[in-house]
Amino acid sequence: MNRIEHHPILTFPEKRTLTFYFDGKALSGKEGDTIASALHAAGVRVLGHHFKSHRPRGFYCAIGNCSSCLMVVNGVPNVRVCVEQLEEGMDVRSQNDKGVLP
Amino acid sequence: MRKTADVVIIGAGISGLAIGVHLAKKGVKDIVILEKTFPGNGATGRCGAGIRMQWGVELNCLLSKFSVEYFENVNEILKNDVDVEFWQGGYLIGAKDELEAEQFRKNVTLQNSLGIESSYLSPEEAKDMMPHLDVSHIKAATFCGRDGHLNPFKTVEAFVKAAMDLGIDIEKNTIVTGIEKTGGRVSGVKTDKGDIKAPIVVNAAGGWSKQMAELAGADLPVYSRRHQILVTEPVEPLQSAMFMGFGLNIYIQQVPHGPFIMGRGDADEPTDLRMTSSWKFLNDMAETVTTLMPRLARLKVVRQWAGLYNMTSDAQPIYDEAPEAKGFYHACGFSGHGFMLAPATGQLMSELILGETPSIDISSLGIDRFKGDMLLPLESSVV
Amino acid sequence: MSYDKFEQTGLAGPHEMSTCLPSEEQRKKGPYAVIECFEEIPCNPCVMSCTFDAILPFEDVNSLPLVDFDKCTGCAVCAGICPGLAIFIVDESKPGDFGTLRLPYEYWPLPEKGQTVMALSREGGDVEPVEVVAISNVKGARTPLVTLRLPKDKLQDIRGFRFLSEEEQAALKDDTEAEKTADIESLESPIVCRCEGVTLAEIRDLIAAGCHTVEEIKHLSRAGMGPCQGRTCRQIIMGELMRAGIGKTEDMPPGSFRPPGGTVTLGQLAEGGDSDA
Amino acid sequence: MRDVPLLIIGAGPAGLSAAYRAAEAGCDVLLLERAKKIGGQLVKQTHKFFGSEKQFASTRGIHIVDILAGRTKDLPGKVEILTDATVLGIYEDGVVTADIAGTIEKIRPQAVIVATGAYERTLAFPGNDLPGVYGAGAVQTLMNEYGIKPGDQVLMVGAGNIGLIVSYQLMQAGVKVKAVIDAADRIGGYLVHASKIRRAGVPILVRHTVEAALGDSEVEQAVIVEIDDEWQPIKETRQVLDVDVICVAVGLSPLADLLYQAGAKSFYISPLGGHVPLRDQNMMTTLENIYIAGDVAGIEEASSAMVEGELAGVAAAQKLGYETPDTDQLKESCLAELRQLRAGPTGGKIRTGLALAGVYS
Repeated sequence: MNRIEHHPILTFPEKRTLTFYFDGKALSGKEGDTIASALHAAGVRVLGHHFKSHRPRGFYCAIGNCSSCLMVVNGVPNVRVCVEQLEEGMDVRSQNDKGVLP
Repeated sequence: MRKTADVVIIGAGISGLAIGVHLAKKGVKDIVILEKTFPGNGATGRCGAGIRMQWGVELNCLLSKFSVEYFENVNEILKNDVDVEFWQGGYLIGAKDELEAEQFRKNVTLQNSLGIESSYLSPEEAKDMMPHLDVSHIKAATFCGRDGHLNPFKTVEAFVKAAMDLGIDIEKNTIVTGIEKTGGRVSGVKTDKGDIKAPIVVNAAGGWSKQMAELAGADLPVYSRRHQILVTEPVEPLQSAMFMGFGLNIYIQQVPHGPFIMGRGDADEPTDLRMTSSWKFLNDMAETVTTLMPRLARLKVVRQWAGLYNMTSDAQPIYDEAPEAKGFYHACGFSGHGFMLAPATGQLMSELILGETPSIDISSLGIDRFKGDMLLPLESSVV
Repeated sequence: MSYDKFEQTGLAGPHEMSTCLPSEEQRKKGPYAVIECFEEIPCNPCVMSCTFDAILPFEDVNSLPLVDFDKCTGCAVCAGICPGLAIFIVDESKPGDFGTLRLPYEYWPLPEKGQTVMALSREGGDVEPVEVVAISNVKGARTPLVTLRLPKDKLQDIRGFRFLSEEEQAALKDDTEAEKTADIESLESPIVCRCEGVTLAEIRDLIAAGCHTVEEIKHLSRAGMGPCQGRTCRQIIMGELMRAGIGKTEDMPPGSFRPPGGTVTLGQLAEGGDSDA
Repeated sequence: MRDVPLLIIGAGPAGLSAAYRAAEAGCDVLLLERAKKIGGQLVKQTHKFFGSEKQFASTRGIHIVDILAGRTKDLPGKVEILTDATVLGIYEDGVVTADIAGTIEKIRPQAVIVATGAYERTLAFPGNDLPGVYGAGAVQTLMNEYGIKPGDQVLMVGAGNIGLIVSYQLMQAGVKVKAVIDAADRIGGYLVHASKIRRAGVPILVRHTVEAALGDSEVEQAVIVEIDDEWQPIKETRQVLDVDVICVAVGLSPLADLLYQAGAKSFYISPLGGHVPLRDQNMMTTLENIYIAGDVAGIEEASSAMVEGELAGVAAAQKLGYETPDTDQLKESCLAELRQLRAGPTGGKIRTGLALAGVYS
């Protein structure tokens, strides 16, 4: 777990735990997380592979600018997970191609 | 920049480049192409780069057939290995109503008579070919599997390479400021980078061809209209053929790289050389496409942009020498089809300039047709 | 160009320190503030905060703070508000070999009174174990201040502390000496356009081939055509053009920016298509 | 189609300040923010601000958001703030389209203030796309918004204010910072920040660059090297650091996409971070009634962004006919504040940039 438990300036109030699925495996995140932050908290940084270079992909900007964090969420490809809110039961999958339209 | 040339071509779009390459292949030396920005930055780099042989008038069928065959062998012809991404997935053209379906029957008969293997399809047959198409909106369709589309940037690159290999000078970032005449004949071109003496000047300036003609004191009955287009995020292959509808007012293709490119026409678009974008186009385009292809509703738009159609009143090109200035040739008024006609344009214009017998009879594409009642039958198969 | 050592290291040296310390006489009368702020930046909370007018009035917001040590009481209000955490309160007025240092501390956890910690130099180097004698625990804008009991001769050398219980943190140079031979040259070319997977080598080849604008490079490489619309690659490409000696001027074109400026689906657009303009 | 007098794009320090001043003059404001909460980058700023009282010096950025938002209430003009609202385009007919919580809306404002901020620049080095190579903003977002550590061991690339501050924040979150490096031959950020992280034992290496990120699927190591006067690596000085995060803090560029699309003239002005829209004394661009404020007008500190926002807010409201007897005086005092903030040696870069842009007197 990579969550900050104590901080000299900030407080992170306890939030509801949300269960979601990453490539079929159940993981837990917190209410208020984005998909990317929940994955990071669970130690997942490789979000997929680029469709052309096949190199591993993680996010770079975390605020929806760089489009480096595209994943398949509930069957929809090319979702920018750094700005997509985590929801209970979400099915999140690595994207290694250009994405197949549902 | 050189001071004299045998031929100066204004515009390094696909038409100007093709004309230059064809002239050079026929042995013309000292060709200069003047380009105000860089090759392909005008309508060429902004178009859908589709090519189809399914037309409603004979001449267009013949011109585009020439071009399809050319692009099928483009690397051999241009003697380089640039991959122009010619994707021959065919064009599926949908008829909106009975009237259009009736016209399509005639079109297919005409096309088949010219050796173009197109076929007339029922909506159900169209559905088999393109499952994500809601065929309740079409009455019939036609299809030709040799039609397709190219990557316009790569096509320009291939022509630029060929032009340079043939010794043609392409002057980028050069603005034509005047056209010199001596005794009714063109004698040179003035630019912001210097002047060039030349007995032959070709106007291949696309959207700006009327302005270039004016510099030569020539009247050119064309006008430019903005057309808009959009591209989506890439997705895995879904659609092989270009889908098009005239009454439906759409063309939409998925390029080999994955994105969908789509456009539509709008009679309200400005005609003042503007290449800006409008929010209305996004709305209208989205409504049109999601009605016809509901599955694409989830597709994200990445960019919209615009280019200029250089229009004539019969929607067919002008290939001719200007009566007001001998040696000044027009290759313009392509009305949205300049890209696909470019190989034919190169061939025919080089023949016209060199006084050879044209490979295709283009006597009806002269500029005189706009003066009398010699206008061609209007091509209705346009978006 | 060469800079002061301070500007390269961030470490105040004898030259800087000579400008912010009181006289021998003044040191004896009570605690005082040492303001280690040696760069003119637009910032003035310290001077505004001092109720004793002990920090000389500023000419403008960029002025350097100077302490009138005759007026300074060492009350530490300024130390708690300084955004730069650059103010330390030193007290060497008591008899004996020891004095105190109050320093701003914004890490978790705070130490406890009486705890022994390792005193650190300005460079973060260990000096010696010392005792925490007081803590002001204020969350919010104010910064907690921790008071350390120090030998008088080290009062101007110690500016931090760490917990003794923590593992020794390996110094930079101890890291992986043996691996200095990493074969950089054989690595794949850096990615310039993440969306389209375009490499630096491809960009440099295009520039060498005569593509001298962002737009031309975009046409031929697809760099900038992806969903991010050039937000990652554009600056690198412009940098490469400048490195190649091409785009030095202020009017270097940035290439096109196309709407829409965010991701939006065709479905959303169609829904919102009320042509009521 | 929604008609509004003044549309402000971006609810960061500049946009919120602009909304306050415009509404104070009696102008109704629609303020659109792309993120799910307002404040822009302030929501990640756990450090106390510099500047003077007027720019909330000594208050932490995270607390300034509330102050700025609070000020926009109960004013003669009404400020409506919508979050999750991304502006898609400013079109030639004056219509602005926005994706507001998933719905496309069209807005017809009489004036627009673009306060969209900046985006992070990046660096080209082998392995620069490996997961674990993050922008400094991303690291801040993870830590300070979501309470998540980006990794355990960090190499910070860039010793400007952002690099120094984020290094400090990493340590506050309990993350080890192995080193801060910068290719320049001096520390670019405020030296008080540098001293602060030096005290915590973090080396700052100027004239150093990152040569590569190593690792199979994520960052495992970073290769750094000293560079010579020609900015070429001195190979003997190569070091390999065991890190799992390479944090890139090499500066920001104005996020001016909307303005280019709308056709605003701009210049490439390196000291301001890249292409910057031209503007007049009132922060109006070359497009009638379209204003800018904050980092989109040139990269500076949040303190000047707030003052620029106020100036743009007053000026735009005035242009639309919302004026008070104090209006001209208020504009003057904003200009005076800006001059003050940029007067010192650290403002030199900004002054140079603004002079190139022809807007500083």
